Amino acid sequence: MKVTVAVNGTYYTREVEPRLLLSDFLRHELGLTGTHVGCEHGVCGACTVLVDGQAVRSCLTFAVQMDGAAVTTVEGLTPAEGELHPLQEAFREAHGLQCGFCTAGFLMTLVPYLAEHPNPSEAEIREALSGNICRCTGYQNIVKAVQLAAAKGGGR
Amino acid sequence: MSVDVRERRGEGAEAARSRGALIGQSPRRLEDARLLTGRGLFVDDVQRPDMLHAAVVRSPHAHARIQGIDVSAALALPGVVAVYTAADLGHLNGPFSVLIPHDDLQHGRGLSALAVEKVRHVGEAVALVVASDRYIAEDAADMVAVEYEPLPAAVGLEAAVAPDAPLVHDGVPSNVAGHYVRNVGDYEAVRRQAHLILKERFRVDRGAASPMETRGVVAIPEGRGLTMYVSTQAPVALRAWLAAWFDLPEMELRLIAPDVGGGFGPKVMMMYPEEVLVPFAAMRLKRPVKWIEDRREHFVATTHEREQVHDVEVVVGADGTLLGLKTNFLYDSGAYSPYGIQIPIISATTLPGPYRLRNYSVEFRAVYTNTPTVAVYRGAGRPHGVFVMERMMDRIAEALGLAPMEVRRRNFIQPDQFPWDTGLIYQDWAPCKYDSGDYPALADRLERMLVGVADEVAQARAAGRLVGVGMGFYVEGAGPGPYEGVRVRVEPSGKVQVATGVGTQGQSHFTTLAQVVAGELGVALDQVHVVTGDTAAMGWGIGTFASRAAVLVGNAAYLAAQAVAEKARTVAAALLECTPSEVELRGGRAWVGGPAGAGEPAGAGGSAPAGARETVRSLPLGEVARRANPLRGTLAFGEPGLEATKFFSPQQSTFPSGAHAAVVEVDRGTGFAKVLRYFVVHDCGTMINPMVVEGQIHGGVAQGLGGALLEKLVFDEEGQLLTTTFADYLLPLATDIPAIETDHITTTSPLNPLGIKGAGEAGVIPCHAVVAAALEDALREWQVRISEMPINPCRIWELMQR
Amino acid sequence: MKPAPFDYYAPATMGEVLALLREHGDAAKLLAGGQSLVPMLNMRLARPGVLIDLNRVAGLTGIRQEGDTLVIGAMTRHAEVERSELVARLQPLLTEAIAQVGHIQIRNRGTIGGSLVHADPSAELPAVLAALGGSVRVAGPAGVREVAAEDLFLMFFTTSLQPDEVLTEVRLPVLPARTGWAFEEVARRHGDFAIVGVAVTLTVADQRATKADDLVITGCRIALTGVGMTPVRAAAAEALLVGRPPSQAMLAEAAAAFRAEIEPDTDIHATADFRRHLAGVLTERALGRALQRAAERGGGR
Amino acid sequence: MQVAGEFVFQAGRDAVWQLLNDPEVLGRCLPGCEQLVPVAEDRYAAKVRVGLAAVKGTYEGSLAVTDKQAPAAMTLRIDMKGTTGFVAIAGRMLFEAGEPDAPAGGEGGVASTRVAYDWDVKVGGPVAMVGQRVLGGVAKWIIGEFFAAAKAELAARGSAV
Repeated sequence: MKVTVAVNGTYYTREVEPRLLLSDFLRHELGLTGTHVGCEHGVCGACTVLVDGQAVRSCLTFAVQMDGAAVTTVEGLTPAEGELHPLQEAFREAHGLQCGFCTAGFLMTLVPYLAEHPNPSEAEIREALSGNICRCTGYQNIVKAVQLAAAKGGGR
Repeated sequence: MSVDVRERRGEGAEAARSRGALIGQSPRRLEDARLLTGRGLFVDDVQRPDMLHAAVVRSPHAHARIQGIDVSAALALPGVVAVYTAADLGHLNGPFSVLIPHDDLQHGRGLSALAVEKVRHVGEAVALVVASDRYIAEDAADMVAVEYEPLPAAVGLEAAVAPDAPLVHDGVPSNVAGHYVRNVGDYEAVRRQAHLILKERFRVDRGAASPMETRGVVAIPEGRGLTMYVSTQAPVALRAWLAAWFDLPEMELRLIAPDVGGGFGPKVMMMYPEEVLVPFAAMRLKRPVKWIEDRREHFVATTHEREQVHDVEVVVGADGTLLGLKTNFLYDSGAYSPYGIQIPIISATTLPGPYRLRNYSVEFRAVYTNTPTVAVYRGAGRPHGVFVMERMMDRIAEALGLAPMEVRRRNFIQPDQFPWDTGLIYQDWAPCKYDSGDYPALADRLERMLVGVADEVAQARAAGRLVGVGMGFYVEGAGPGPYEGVRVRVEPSGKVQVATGVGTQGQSHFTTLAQVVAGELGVALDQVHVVTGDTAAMGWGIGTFASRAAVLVGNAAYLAAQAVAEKARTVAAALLECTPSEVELRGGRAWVGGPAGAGEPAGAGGSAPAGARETVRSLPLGEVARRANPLRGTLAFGEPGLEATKFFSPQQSTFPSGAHAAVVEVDRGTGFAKVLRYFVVHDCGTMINPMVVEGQIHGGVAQGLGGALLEKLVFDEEGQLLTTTFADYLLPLATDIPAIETDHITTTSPLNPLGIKGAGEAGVIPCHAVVAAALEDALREWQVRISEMPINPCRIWELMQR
Repeated sequence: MKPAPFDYYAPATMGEVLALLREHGDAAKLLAGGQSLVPMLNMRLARPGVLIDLNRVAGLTGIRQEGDTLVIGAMTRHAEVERSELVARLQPLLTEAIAQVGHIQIRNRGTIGGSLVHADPSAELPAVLAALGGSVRVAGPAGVREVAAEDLFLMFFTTSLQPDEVLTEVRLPVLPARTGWAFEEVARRHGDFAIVGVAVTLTVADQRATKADDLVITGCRIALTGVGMTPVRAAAAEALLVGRPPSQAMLAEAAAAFRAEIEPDTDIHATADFRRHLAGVLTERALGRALQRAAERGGGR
Repeated sequence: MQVAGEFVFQAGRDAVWQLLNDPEVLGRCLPGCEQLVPVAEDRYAAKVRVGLAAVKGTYEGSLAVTDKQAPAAMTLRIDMKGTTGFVAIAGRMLFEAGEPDAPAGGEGGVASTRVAYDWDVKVGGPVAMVGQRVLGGVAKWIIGEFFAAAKAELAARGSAV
């Protein structure tokens, strides 16, 4: 089936099988390998991307369903190479990542969340992050990064 | 965080004293910009236009005889290129040798690439399908018809050693792979004069490391050989093994561990069947082949850890002195024993902890069961030993009416008793001899952190809440040999390349090794580029495990950087017409003349400083490197360029230590436990980057708390694994882990130049013990005994019904 | 973990959906938010030959009030329901319960209708529908019919909908005056399927106008998750409470009555006994909170 | 997993024994059974379609009755395999004649037979790996459905006599 998707502002048209997961479409058809796949059953959150501005799990979505949609991946957060989104900056500052595999999923969950909740409490941050699993950091520095980003004016 | 540096005279820690100005600082990580923007390279990110994709057909039975395999339907599916079974691999199928043999491993059994005749656990590989994409490969894998004759399965430690248990391997009586007995002192003698004898049975159940990235192998035929990308913790060792296995010259097999999305032990295991199957297929088909493990496979095809049952007895003096300890335990090896008896040896040797244990009797049996193979997972047997010892410390305290901390203090090895020889041989075949430490200081620090906690707890309890405190101490062997090496090279551009054979799974090597090298060479941190885990860049090395990277690679980097610095001073001295000792390396330049610190340039590689006196002269370090590599004439300075390769090989392991405490609350109605606060005091010797060390501790504690309260692999009686999703195997979420409060002391190791002791596993080690103690304290009105981990709300509630 | 092949249709109208269902019958599976279905597809436990995507069908979303009924289109996402002020005002039990469904990413994509027809006995929304005595509208070849909550859930993952029918909207009674509500659940981790959950509404009336404290329970509905093959109504406990003045002792009594009524199963996370115990504890807690809210809303609205 | 229980039929022991040894009855009563073909004495090739929500699977295999002690006891063995996994059931069924109901009007009461079953149910493969939360409940449900259908068969026979 033919599908046309705007990914990070660029339109892509591809012929795909209906069963192709959005995660595989982004990674293997478009070469946008910043989105990672951790469980393929919708628990770990590593594959989170934005679909029309909302954080969704790309492993639980088919590429064909995205016809006409706008998808944002971690590659779309940064205006140009060498620059960092304020949230990325905060992750770096707070040591909010170790192996970096889950990180894109956390960022993509947090971007819309911080836009909607500019001043979250620690408990609220932890709850917002509960759909993303990190096995390296124990979450402490991720929480710190979110607080840092929020203090500097949120995700934008 | 505060750092208390306690150095022992004449021992190690040169860098903490002198030149390595960057050691001990916490610069932001050099690898982050790449990883944050989706520009990392993980194994599944490796793409080639003509890549084929593999899927593995796995056994649904825990124990069965293979009566036949029909691959015809699968082969007929369009897009399928090949289907391989054991017969296709011939002698390449294995069985692979046992990685770490041992005299007490009487019946070692290695894995094979694909099962022959029998399958011995759910998930064992039976066939490999190669197709044009992974979707089709999975379609075809479904169509491989394997005829099984199910056999009774040996599941569960006690059941597997029962007289009538089914045998996992022919020729292994009672399923006992190995039997180990050691005695230090004379336990039986001390037992006869005991004031108090306490006994208990302890159990730690199965868990899994579950890195967020599963395993993966890519093999690309290139030239006459092969380039492989493997999500492994031991790339150089894997290359050596694979080259030998396939009879390839090592120079024709390049192995790269790219960014690895978490390892925590299982990714050091060798050989996994897929590490043989994928290159086999690629060479056969002369096309790149990729296999990425999916999460369901990961639960049954990647190694597990943690299952042990201990029968323990302690002998105690009237004053609470631990006079002797005896343990007899079973260790579940799973279906094979690629790692031999390393884990139970680590448990046996970790058990004594920070205490003066002079009469110690330990015996274990490593047992085969029809479950996935058990190998190392962060902590690797250490949590078990600590669980047993710390629980017994709490039991002694209770029996004698002493405070838990007081019993421990009465038994600590004292700061002037180092080196302390436990009388045992460690997993690295070297004496288990503690290098340095100050356990009373750990206790002091922990008590300081807990000031006020007693009042909080008392208030909560007065309000009817079930809140308790628990603590645990540990000493862990870390940083075992044999060696690691680092090559440091200053380019004419002034940039510094640092190459090491170990891979990285998030431990920040790109930053910490750069810190070590930048400090010695006087260059800015961002001028140092670290290459890890690529056999083409560095062909010597072992791997990243056992908290050894900072100890071994860190020191090797230090030695190599020192050698390069010395050469740079020699070359620069000739160019600047002075003696080498007059040359100072800083700011990316070699300086001579002027008082120390004069003419500090504004930035990295800065030009001659404003107002510099005539006598102050300098050269960019890159220029020195270029001049050390002449186009004509002869080499005036030994070998060309500014480059050195150095290895560090310790005589024995280091022994970091720590103390943890937790405040835990149990919901009176539901039995749900929540960790309210968590405290860590830690001593890993010199810290290269305290921010990174703390990150390691946070992550370790999260895994430890997960292992105590959430994570449990559950098998049914037939060996079916019932927890193969993240909805049933419960990794801790952000809502499950409290903020972790940390403090450090530093007793440097005398065993290496930088005084480092290793920190990778520290966080996880005492968590079982700490949580169990806190739960018992919280539930003191029921006088419960917690001797099994992990524990879930249902079990807590059951204990509360007594 | 990649799905087996299927044919995919993305119809734009309900007519097309029904025609496709007629054509493909049992081989077809409807795709709503996909947050439960797609994992099953990825694991190849589900292998439908045809997937009919409801995400482009017109007229299946939206939240509105129709007299005493709150009407929510089947394809309305959890997140929209969670944020809806109308829902919070008219049926706050749903607002409270839906916040416990999965995580942000799941709620952004999952739909209210999908959750109900999935009929997971541990899920929140079936219990809410049961507790509120709501209903669903179902479109089929013979037109539209309404199915009451008690007739909807048959057993694990099974509803009374026929293979050629589609759930189109969810209808919940507006919370009556002087009614309190509560949703309580315990799960191993935040966002996990509940081990046990309970949805409660409790209506009170002033017994004597002179003494505001003297209340009597005039209505009570309790439904639980995780203790049976479907959401389970606590009829005996409800009957015990109605017509009597509330007290903590009575709530405990009702919870005990409920404990005796159910026959939960054992799984790796909880034994049947523990579930029974939790059902009692949570019922008592939920009743307590609902009562407090009912009393606060004593003046009615 | 061990699934044990009992079910009481309002009929004599011989009638119940005959009922549960009739392959046609078994085929009709086993939920989702599409085929039950005799292949040998007390041995059948079976095909069962089991579906829960989207998780539908066809299982093929054998059903056998062994160790018969008519009309008191028999062993049932079912081995089925499908794309989503395999199921193996083995266990004893005991048929016990119950006390006739207390005579209501002087006549002898209705005979009853208690069928006690104790089955070892093994489930393996993908469905076991993810379905643990509901497997026990589903097994109980299937057994309940089976006996309910058998009871209906018995009632139908009774009225036909």
